[in-house]
Parts: sequence; C-alpha cells; structure tokens
Amino acid sequence: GSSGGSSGDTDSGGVDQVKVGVIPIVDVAPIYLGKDKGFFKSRNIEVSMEAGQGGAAIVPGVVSGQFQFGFSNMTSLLIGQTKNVPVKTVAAGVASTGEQGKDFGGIMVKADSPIKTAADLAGKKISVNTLKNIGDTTVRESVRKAGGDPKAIQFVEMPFPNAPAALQEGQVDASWVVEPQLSEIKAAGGRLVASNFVDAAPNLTVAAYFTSAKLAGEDADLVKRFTEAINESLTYADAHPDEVRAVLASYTKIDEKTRAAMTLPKWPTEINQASVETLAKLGEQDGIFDGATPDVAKILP
Amino acid sequence: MLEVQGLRKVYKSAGRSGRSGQREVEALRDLTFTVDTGELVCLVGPSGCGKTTLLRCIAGLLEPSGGKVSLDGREVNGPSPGLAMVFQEYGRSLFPWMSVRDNVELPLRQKKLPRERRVELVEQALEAVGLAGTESAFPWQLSGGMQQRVAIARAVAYEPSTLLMDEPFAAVDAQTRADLEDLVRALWQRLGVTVLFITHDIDEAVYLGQRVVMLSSSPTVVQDEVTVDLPADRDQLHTRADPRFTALRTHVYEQIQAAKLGAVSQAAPRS
Amino acid sequence: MLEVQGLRKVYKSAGRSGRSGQREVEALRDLTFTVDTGELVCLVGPSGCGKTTLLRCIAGLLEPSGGKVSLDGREVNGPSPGLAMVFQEYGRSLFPWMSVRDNVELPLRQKKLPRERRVELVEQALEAVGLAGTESAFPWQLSGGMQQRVAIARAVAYEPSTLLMDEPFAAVDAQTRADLEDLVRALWQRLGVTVLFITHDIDEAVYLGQRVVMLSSSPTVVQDEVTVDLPADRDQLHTRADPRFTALRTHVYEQIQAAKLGAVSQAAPRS
Amino acid sequence: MKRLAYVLGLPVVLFAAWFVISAGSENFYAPPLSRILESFGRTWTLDRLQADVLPSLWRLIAGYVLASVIGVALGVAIGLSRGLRATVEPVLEFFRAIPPPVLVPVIMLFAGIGDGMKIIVIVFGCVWPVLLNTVEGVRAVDSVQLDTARAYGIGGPARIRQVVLPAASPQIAAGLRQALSIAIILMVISEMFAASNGLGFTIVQFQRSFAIPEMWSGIILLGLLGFALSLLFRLAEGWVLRWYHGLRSVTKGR
Amino acid sequence: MRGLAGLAGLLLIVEALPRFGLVNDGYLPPTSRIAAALGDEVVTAEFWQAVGDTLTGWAIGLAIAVAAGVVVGIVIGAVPVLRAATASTVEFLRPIPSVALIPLAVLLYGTDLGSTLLLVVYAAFWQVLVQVLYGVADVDPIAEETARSFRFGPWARIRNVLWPTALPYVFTGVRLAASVALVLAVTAELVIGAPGLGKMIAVAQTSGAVPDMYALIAVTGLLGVAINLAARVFERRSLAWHQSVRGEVPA
Ligand SMILES: Nc1ncnc2c1ncn2[C@@H]1O[C@H](COP(=O)(O)OP(=O)(O)OP(=O)(O)O)[C@@H](O)[C@H]1O
Ligand SMILES: Nc1ncnc2c1ncn2[C@@H]1O[C@H](COP(=O)(O)OP(=O)(O)OP(=O)(O)O)[C@@H](O)[C@H]1O
Ligand SMILES: [Mg+2]
Ligand SMILES: [Mg+2]
Repeated sequence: GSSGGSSGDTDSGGVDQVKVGVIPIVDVAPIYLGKDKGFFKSRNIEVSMEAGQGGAAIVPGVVSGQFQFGFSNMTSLLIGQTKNVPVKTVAAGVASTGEQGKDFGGIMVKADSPIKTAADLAGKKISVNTLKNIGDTTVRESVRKAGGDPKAIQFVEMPFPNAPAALQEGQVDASWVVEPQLSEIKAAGGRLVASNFVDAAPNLTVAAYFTSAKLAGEDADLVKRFTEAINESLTYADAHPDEVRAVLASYTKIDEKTRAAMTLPKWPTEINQASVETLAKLGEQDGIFDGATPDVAKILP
Repeated sequence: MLEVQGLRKVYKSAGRSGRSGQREVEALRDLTFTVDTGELVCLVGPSGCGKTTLLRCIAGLLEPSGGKVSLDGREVNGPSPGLAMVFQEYGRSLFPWMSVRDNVELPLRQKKLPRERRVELVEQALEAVGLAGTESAFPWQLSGGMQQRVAIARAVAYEPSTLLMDEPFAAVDAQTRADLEDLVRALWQRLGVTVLFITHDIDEAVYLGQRVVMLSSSPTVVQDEVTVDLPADRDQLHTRADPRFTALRTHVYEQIQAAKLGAVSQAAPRS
Repeated sequence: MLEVQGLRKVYKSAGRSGRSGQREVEALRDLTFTVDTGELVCLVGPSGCGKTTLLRCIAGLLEPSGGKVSLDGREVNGPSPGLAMVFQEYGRSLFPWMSVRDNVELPLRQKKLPRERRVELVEQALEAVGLAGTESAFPWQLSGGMQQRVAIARAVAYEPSTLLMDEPFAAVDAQTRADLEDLVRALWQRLGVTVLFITHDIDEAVYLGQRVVMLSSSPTVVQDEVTVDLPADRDQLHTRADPRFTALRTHVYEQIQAAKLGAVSQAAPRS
Repeated sequence: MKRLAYVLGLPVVLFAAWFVISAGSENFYAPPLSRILESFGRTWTLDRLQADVLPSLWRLIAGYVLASVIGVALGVAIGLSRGLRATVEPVLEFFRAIPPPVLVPVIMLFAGIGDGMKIIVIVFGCVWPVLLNTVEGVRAVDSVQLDTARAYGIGGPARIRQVVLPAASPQIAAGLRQALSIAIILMVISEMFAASNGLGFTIVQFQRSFAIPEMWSGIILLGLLGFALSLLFRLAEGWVLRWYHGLRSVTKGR
Repeated sequence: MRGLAGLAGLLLIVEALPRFGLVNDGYLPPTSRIAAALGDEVVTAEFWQAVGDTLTGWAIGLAIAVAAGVVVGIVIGAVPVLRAATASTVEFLRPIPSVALIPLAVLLYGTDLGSTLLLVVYAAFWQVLVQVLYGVADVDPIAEETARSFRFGPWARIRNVLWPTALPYVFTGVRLAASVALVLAVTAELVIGAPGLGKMIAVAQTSGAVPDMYALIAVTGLLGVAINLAARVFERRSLAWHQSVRGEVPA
C-alpha cells in the first residue's frame, strides 16, 4: 500500500479517505480482501493500508489522527486501557481456531527436543515476539494448565522472523510463533508442544481493529460504516480460505508452498468478551499491567 | 607614528605533562621605542629574544601582558587597517588550498579593489619577487625560498601603510636577497610606508634601515639604537663599500655581542 | 663515498584543477658530483634551483626520475642507516606532540642506545645549540630560531655518519650562527662524518666547506666547483679576514651571479 | 563558576521552555514535563539502575572499547596502504550502509543471543566513525613529519606509535567522540533483540506498554548518560591532546 | 578495480559459508540464491519505486542534515562563547536514539515522508556537526593570524580559512552522515512502514522470504558503495591541494 497523497478523512465527493495501520501478516488478510472486493468502496470509504512493524508505530498514528483505524492485539489494547490511551475497538480482528494442535500460533520445539509437553517448558528458555504481552501470558497459561510452574520460564524477546533460526541453533529451547513461521519450523522438522491461544481461552479473540476516542466521538457514522465493511470482509474471508491464501501474495512474500500449507486463523465478527476478560485476568496475574486492573468494557465497542 | 610603551609579554602555558608544571616565559620585559610615520626601522636581537612576539603585539594579534602599543595615536587592540605582515613561518602563512595568484590576490579582494587593478598588482608583485610564471602553482609545489617570496609579494601587492616583516629573506639566496632589499627600499620610498623589519643579518639591517633597534636577550629590553646616517640613495655596491657602513655594522655587531654576553652572565632560569 | 650520477628529477602534478592542466617541473636536469667519505661539502645555488630536491634524493626520500645516487657503493633506494637530515622546513619536521627532549631523543631510541647514553647525548646536543633549559617545552612554544636549533640538536645528537643540512642556520642570529658553524666543523672533525651543507650565505659556504659546489638555476646542472684551500683550522676572526677567503667568496659570488643571468637568458617556461 | 554557568545555562533554559510549553498538554504522547520528572524519580530507583543500567553500561563500554581498538588499528592499516584501501573500502562501505537492525539476525546466527551479540552490534555500528576518521587522519599526516621519521630510520611500529598515531590523533578523537553517542544508540537497538534487561530494553518496553512519561524519563536518562560519558571523554581528550590544544590556541593568545 | 576484487571475495565467502554447511542455508542462503532473488526483484516496477522512495527520503534528509550541520557547526565553532554554551546540550541530545523518536515522528507525520525525514535528519545532523566542530578547531594558527592581520571580515575568514581547513573533516562527516541517513531511511521504513526498501525488507522478513530479504539488504549495501564512490570522486576534485590527496600523486 502506498500513502494515497491526501491524508485524513477529507471528503472528496462524499468518499472518506481512510488509512488503517496494520502489520503485514496473515491476520489482516480480510481487510486486503475486503478492499479488493469493494466492501469499503460500497460504503464510500477509500481504504489504504499503512504497514507498520507493531504497536509502537500504529497506536501513536491512530491517537494523533494520522491513521483513522489500527490493528492491535487485545493485550496491548488492555495495557493501553490501564494507561488511559484514548482508543476504542470497533471490530474484531482475528481469533484463534480454538482447535488444539490446529491453531495459527503455537509453541514449537526442535524435533529432537526433550520437551514433550507444555509442563516440560518450565525452567526453559522460550522466545516470544514481545515480552509482557499476549505471547508470554498465554504461554504461561499453557504451562500452568499442563501442571508446570509458569514462574520458572525464562522468556527472551525475539521477532517472529528470527525465531526459527534461534530455535534451530539451540539459542532458545522453544519458540512461540505464529504463521508463517509455524509452518516454516514444521517444515524444518520442528514439533508443536502446545497451542497456547487455545489453552488460554476457548475461541480467544487475539486482536481487534480500533480507532481513537476522538474519531469515535466525532464521526460515528464513519466508524459505523467501517465496522460494517470490516465485518463483511471478515465473514467473507472466513468463508473463502482459498481467496485469503491468494490475497496474501499481494502484500506478503510468503512462498506458495507455505501459503498452501499454513493454518489460517478464524475471523469471527464478534469480539469474544469472555476471552478478553480471561486475557485481562491472565495479564493481571502475570503483572503485565503494573498492578492496575484493565476495564474491559471501556475498550469494547 | 608607531609607539611601543613599556611593552611586556609573559607566555603562560603548561609544560610537558606536569613534569615541570606551569611554564612561564617572560618574552618581553619592558620595551619602549617609537617609529615615525614613513620611517624604515630594522630590529635585530638574539634568537628567542622576543622579536616575533613584539611584531605580533604591534600587529594586534597578541595581547600584551603589560604596557601598550599605539599606532597613529590610537591604541592597538586588533589588527589595524592598512597593515601588512610577512610572517617568519612563511610556509604556514600561505593558504595551501589556493594557487599562488589567489594567495596574493585574496587580501586585495578584501580591500575591494576592482578586478583589473588586482590583476595588475598581483602581476607586478610576483614579477618583482622573481616569481612570474608560477601564478597557477600551489604554494606546496614551490621551494622554501619561493614560498617566502610569495609571502613577500602578498604584502607588497597589498600596498600597506604599515609593513611588518619578520626575517623575510631568510630562505632566499644572496643575489635574490639583494634584489629584494632594493625592492623594499623602493617600495618604502615610493609609497612612504612605515616599515619595521626584523633581520639577523647585520649588514642587511644597516643597509636597509634609517635606524637599527637592538634588543637584548631575554628578559628583553631595548639594548641600543643606532641611527644609520648613510645617504638615502643606497645601492648594493657602493653603500656596502662605504667606510661609514663598516663602522656602523661593527658597532651593531658589538652591541649584539654584548647583549648575548649579558644574557649569559645573567643566565635567567627559563622553566 | 657519496656519488650522484646524472641525477634528474621531474615533478609531475596536476596544476590548479584543470585551468592549466598538467604541470611539469624539471627541478634537476643532470647532476653529477661526488663527496668523499668524511668530506664537508657546501652546496649553493639560486632559490628554487633544486637543492632541497637533491638532498631529498640523496636521503632516499624521493625517487629520482633519472640517474642514480649511491652511498658507499650501494645505490640509494630508501633512507640509509646512519644518515641524519636537517630539513629546511624545520618547524614542520619537529613533532609538536613531543617535548624538545623527546624530539631529540626519539632517533636515539631507534638506534637502541642505552638510557644513560641517550640522556647524555641529548643534554650535550641541546647545550651545544644553546637550548639548555628548554628540554620540557613543546616545540611550538619556542621561537623560530630555537626550533631550528632543536632540529640541529636532533641531528647532532644522532652522531650520524652522513649529515645532510638544508639551510640549517637560516633563522638564527649572526652570533649564534657563528657558534653553530664552529659546532658543525668540530663535530665533523671529531666524528669524521660526511657533511653536505646547503646554504645561501656564500661566506658561510666558504668558511665551512672543503669544497663548494655551485648549482645553476633551473633546469639545474652543476655550474662550478671550488676547492676551498684554506687551512683546516679555521676560526671566525682570522679565517674570514684571510685574503684567500675573500678571493674565494668573490669567485663563488660571481659564479652564482652568472648562474642567475644564464637563467634569465634561457627563461625556461615553467607551467 | 563561569564554566558551570555555560554547562547548565542552555539546558536550564530549554528544560524551562519544555516545562512551560508542555504544562497543559493533553497529548497522550507528549505529557507535561512535570509528569515526566515525577516518573523519573519513581522509575529509576537504585534497584532498577542496578538491574537495567549496569548491564547496559557494561555492554556499552565493552562494545565501545572494542570498536575503538578495531577502528584505529584497521584505520591505520588502511590509511597507510593505498592498495589495501582500494581493496577493502567497497566491502566496508557495503556493510556500513546496512542498517544494524536487519543485520542483527545474521549476527545472531554466528554469535548467539547473549551479551556477545549485543556487543557485536554495538561494535558494528560505532566502528565506522572511528575507522573513517582514522583513515583520513592517517592520510593527512604532514609529509615533512613522515620524511623526518623515515630519514632517521624510525620505521615499523615506532613510526606508527610515535608519528602516525599522534599526528592523526586530533581526527581520531573526532571519530571516537562520534562513536560514543552512536554506541549509546546501538546499545538501545541491540537490546531490542533477545534481551530481557537493559536500559534500551526498558525504554522500548515502556514505549510498547504505553508508559509514556516513563519512556520520556528513560530518554532523558539516555541523554544524561551521553552527557556524562562525553564529559569523561572530554577530560581524557584534553589530557591526551593537550599539545594539540596548546598548539592550536597559541595565537588566540586570550 | 581492486575494490571489485574485495567485493567478489565477500560474495565468494557468502557463497561458501552455507555451501560447506557452516551455516544453515535456510537462514543465510548462498550468493547464487540471493542473486536469483535479486534478479526477480529488479524486473518489477515495485522494486524501482521502492528504491526511488528510499533515495528520495535519503537525499532530502541528508541535504537538510548536511546544510544544517555545516552552518550550525561553523557558527558554533567560530564563536567560542556559543561553543561553550551549547556543548552540554549537544552532548545531551546526541545519544538519543532515533528509534526512541519513532512515536513522535508518527505522531507528527504518520507514514509520510516527514517521518522518515525527521528520523534521518535527527541522526545525520550530529555526525556532520561534530565533524565540523573538530574541523574548525583544526585551523592553523598562523593561517588564522594571516587572515586577521589582513583584516578579513568574518565571512571572508570563514570562506577562505575556516572552510578549507574543515573541508576534509566535513567530507568524512558527509560520508558518515550519508550512510547513517541511508540506515535511518531504511529503518524508518522498516519500523513505521513508510514506503521504500525498508518496508520491502520488513515484508520479506515477516514472510520468511529469506533470499529476498538478503537481496534487498544487498541492494542497500550497494547503494552505500555507490554513494561512497561518488563522495570519493568529489573529494579528489575538491581536496586536490590537501596532504591526504596530494600525498598520493605518484612521485
Ligand atoms: N606560544 C608560546 N608559548 C610559550 N612560550 C613562547 C611561545 N611563543 C614564544 N615563546 C617564547 O617567547 C620567547 C620569544 O619568542 P619569539 O618567537 O618572540 O622570539 P624571536 O625573537 O622571534 O626569536 P627568533 O629570532 O628565533 O625567531 C622565546 O623564549 C619563546 O620560547
Ligand atoms: N612537490 C612539488 N611539486 C611540484 N614542484 C615542486 C615540488 N617541490 C619542488 N618543486 C619545484 O622544484 C623546484 C626546485 O625546488 P627545491 O625545493 O628543490 O628548490 P631549492 O633549491 O631547495 O630552493 P630554495 O633555496 O628556495 O629552498 C622548484 O621550481 C619547485 O617549484
Ligand atoms: Mg621570530
Ligand atoms: Mg630548499
């Protein structure tokens, strides 16, 4: 996506220019698909994607109005809520498949690793993409559920793309990764130990689309139309996995084999409130909110 | 008129790494003398007695530690207009990034002379010091003596009203030196410029100057002054053969000898 | 024995960026002369004729464009051991980050002399050039003449077997100069060192040398050679008063005059 | 007294301006300075300094020292030999243009994920100013000084130690000065990968967890750290280069 | 010529390391595979668009940083009082990493060129400034005195004495800044997602397209080589008088 020249939601012939800050991964395939299918255009929204590397780039962009909407995982949004970041979710983003062993993210070890179950992870070195976030809280829950001691895990922060190499070279004992790295490790002989999203909550809502409190207050109509368009996109994507695999080629460089093999997430239109509350509880338990208690209701639409 | 009154200069600087601690050198103790407007005075004195220091103070490049220097009644605080100086470190005073021509021309630009006049002055000056043909060379492509002559040409082309020269002919051969001496005298006579000229060559001092000021060795004061009562029209052959010339140079030589001996007997500790 | 055979040196360098294109200067055309081991030869010649260039070739610092230089039968390709040189750019040849003492001592360290010997040599040398007491100063805290004497002290302390000096007394006063002349002769007599000495002072050349080699102006060849048949025991007063001395210096003077005139009539284009 | 005024003058003015301008700030990412300062005291407790700043400092110093040694050694070699320079310069320029963040994965392949990797990242980033300045400084050594050394048979290591290095030292100092602040920057960058403690890690963590006043307080701490290190550097430089500063200020005579 | 040999050596090593199993070729592919990926890239318009975007951000950012660094450096360097007064502030600001400023950049400019420029200029400016400060301090006192004695005005002194003396330092500063600017341009694109090579690298990275990623990284490196080549040519022309250049004219 390229920045479409004029910024903000300037009205040009009744069409709203909307920028969405996203991370160029599988999770956001629906919005690309929806754009192609015209779900946004039909609601007078000209959508363009701004691909940042994470919350550090996306949240400030949304808060300042540089982007109208953004994509973020739920734990980050919960952390933001405890710090009073003025944002609000507008639509579901992506959800776990809810099937043990068949999720789009999971904890991987090398083929010959002595680690067999999540309980064995206690005391081991595990890489996650960001510390004190959705990855480590859910991994801890997996270990907890399997009867291990979550406190003894040693987490190392490492971007997903670097995890396969680190795992292979023995620099970490296990890696929490999502697609396409999950398939990559599998292809190299790696083994799945646990599906942490599934362990954390049934049908966990992993991420959501959000907007700034300001825009939500000032242009409720735009938010409403955007939500509708997203929901239509999510539904469509959920029903057409082949088209999802195809659209990935337009904004990622995942090779064809992996695209065909990888597990796709679920794209329900509803944010699973119970799962969010579970996330909040887990986070609180693990101390990632600095002692505060997030108010889940405040961020949900 | 140039007046130097009770001039004193002490250099303060740390010696090599604390070994000897603070090093203080009293370069000039108490200097008083005057140079009339349009006069040509030569300055001689033992090596290291403070001649260069004195010239820097007069040029307004160095702040005296005591006493004062005034030029035409005004006290010198910084470089005065119409002043040109030939530095003892001629090599370092030329800008290596400029051709010989540009080096000589630059001060003229600062004087805002028109282009044709500048070209003319530069050409004349380089011609006069025997460097016609090297205009486009860089200073570091020239021999030591040639570099020194470029520095002289720069001062000459500037047509200053006060000219300070610090051993300007040290690096040139005898013949060129004689030519340059005559050049300085001719310039002085033509433009009526006030000249203060440092040299180690006693013959040169007597040949050039209307007066010779002799400095003692450090701590430095004025040892003696001699008025050179030779005719104003001088030439290399006859003037130097004049018995009066010989008498004068012998006198200057003896004074300098005395200055040196005085120094040895005093033997001021230096560090 | 030092032999210079058909030495030729052409400097090639780009002139001021493109304006005049390639600049070629034939500094030396064809030089041939020899200096016997233990001989003291003075070299005179007009400014810019290539004396420094010649010395650099002999020292092995510059590659000749033609001809060859050999020292004791071996051809010179790089600096020879036991050779010391006093550079014309004395200021730049001292290391500003070292005290005077360290500057003089550094080459001795390279010679791997024991500490006491080094201290002794440094002390003697600085004493001899009249700089006792400035050991711990940095070179840039000294006057021009003092810097030049440090450079001389460095060469003297080195006790070389070949000594090349490029206008080493240009910046010192007459009295010091006389002392240093006697120092060089004493050193030469004591150590039997081969000395090649460049000077612009004709009297000095005749007073010092066993032989005076005169160079023509550019394009440079050997103009003339004079053997100085003065007694080996020389002193400032009597030698200079000797009629033979006067005759010799007049001869040298005339030759240099001739060299310069020749140059004017040839007027080789330079750029 | 006067020097203290010079050191503190402008910073005080700037901080005062920041304080006043940001006083009523509603902007989430640009909180009032008062809140930042308040969080500074709260955040950078002794425990935290020990747990996060010390490990960072150790990596920083190790990386910086290593980079300085490599930079000067390689720089002298390259500066002295034209052939070597022609051969390796393009390769060096190639690596110089690659952003350290994208190189980290490659470095991780060879050096693991421990302190070694972080130190290499720091070295990799801050060796360049030292290297370039050393090369240029060595190339610019006065020819008469070099000739003097040659004429007196001062060769090999003695020539490098006694002549080339001191002559190039002012420019090398410029490079070392540059490298110091770059080392701090790279300390932060290196701690964005596979770290679990450190000043950079903590700041990035604050940024990601929307602890904005804490993040700014971390940035202020980085600034203070840079200032303190540069002060030390200035002292060292003033000592080592006292001949140079003396030489250069001769005429200023004031 | 010899430089090509050096680069060729690097290519050979990268080819050999994975071939002989010293590293896993999944993580560091051999040169040939990177080259093939590069071959696929260079035929796409998207690639050239990205190179263009990166170079635009780089060039504008560098120009601003160099201009500002030189002007500020000379003014501060020439006025001792200013230098003393600003020293502490400069030292305080210099070590603040551009990455820490990313939220600020996004806040102000989103993913526009402005964000990239802010980061690029902030990082590259200090490099130039520090070099200029050291360069200005290198003025030969005799040269300076010469200018003073002829009463050169401030402008003439800067132009004719300070500037030529500082020039070799400035060149080094510009060369340092040029690559820092490139690094920051790519990093900004990488993290913020502004269009350009960095964004392509980020996409390749998250997608696990390792050869593509290295191909793009190599392009960045080659840009650096090209930039340095240009700087050297320029230096040879404008520093012909300087010891470092003239010392290398074959005698
Ligand atoms: N920057 C300085 N720092 C300390 N001392 C200095 C400095 N410059 C000169 N001196 C000292 O001041 C004294 C006079 O130096 P000056 O250069 O004026 O002598 P001079 O008469 O010009 O000698 P010469 O004829 O050798 O050039 C010397 O003893 C010298 O050591
Ligand atoms: N690096 C150089 N590049 C080009 N030309 C040079 C270079 N060095 C010297 N020359 C030229 O070579 C000639 C001889 O120079 P050299 O320095 O040997 O003269 P010299 O006899 O020592 O003169 P002086 O008595 O003035 O020191 C001069 O014409 C000079 O311009
Ligand atoms: Mg003097
Ligand atoms: Mg010479």
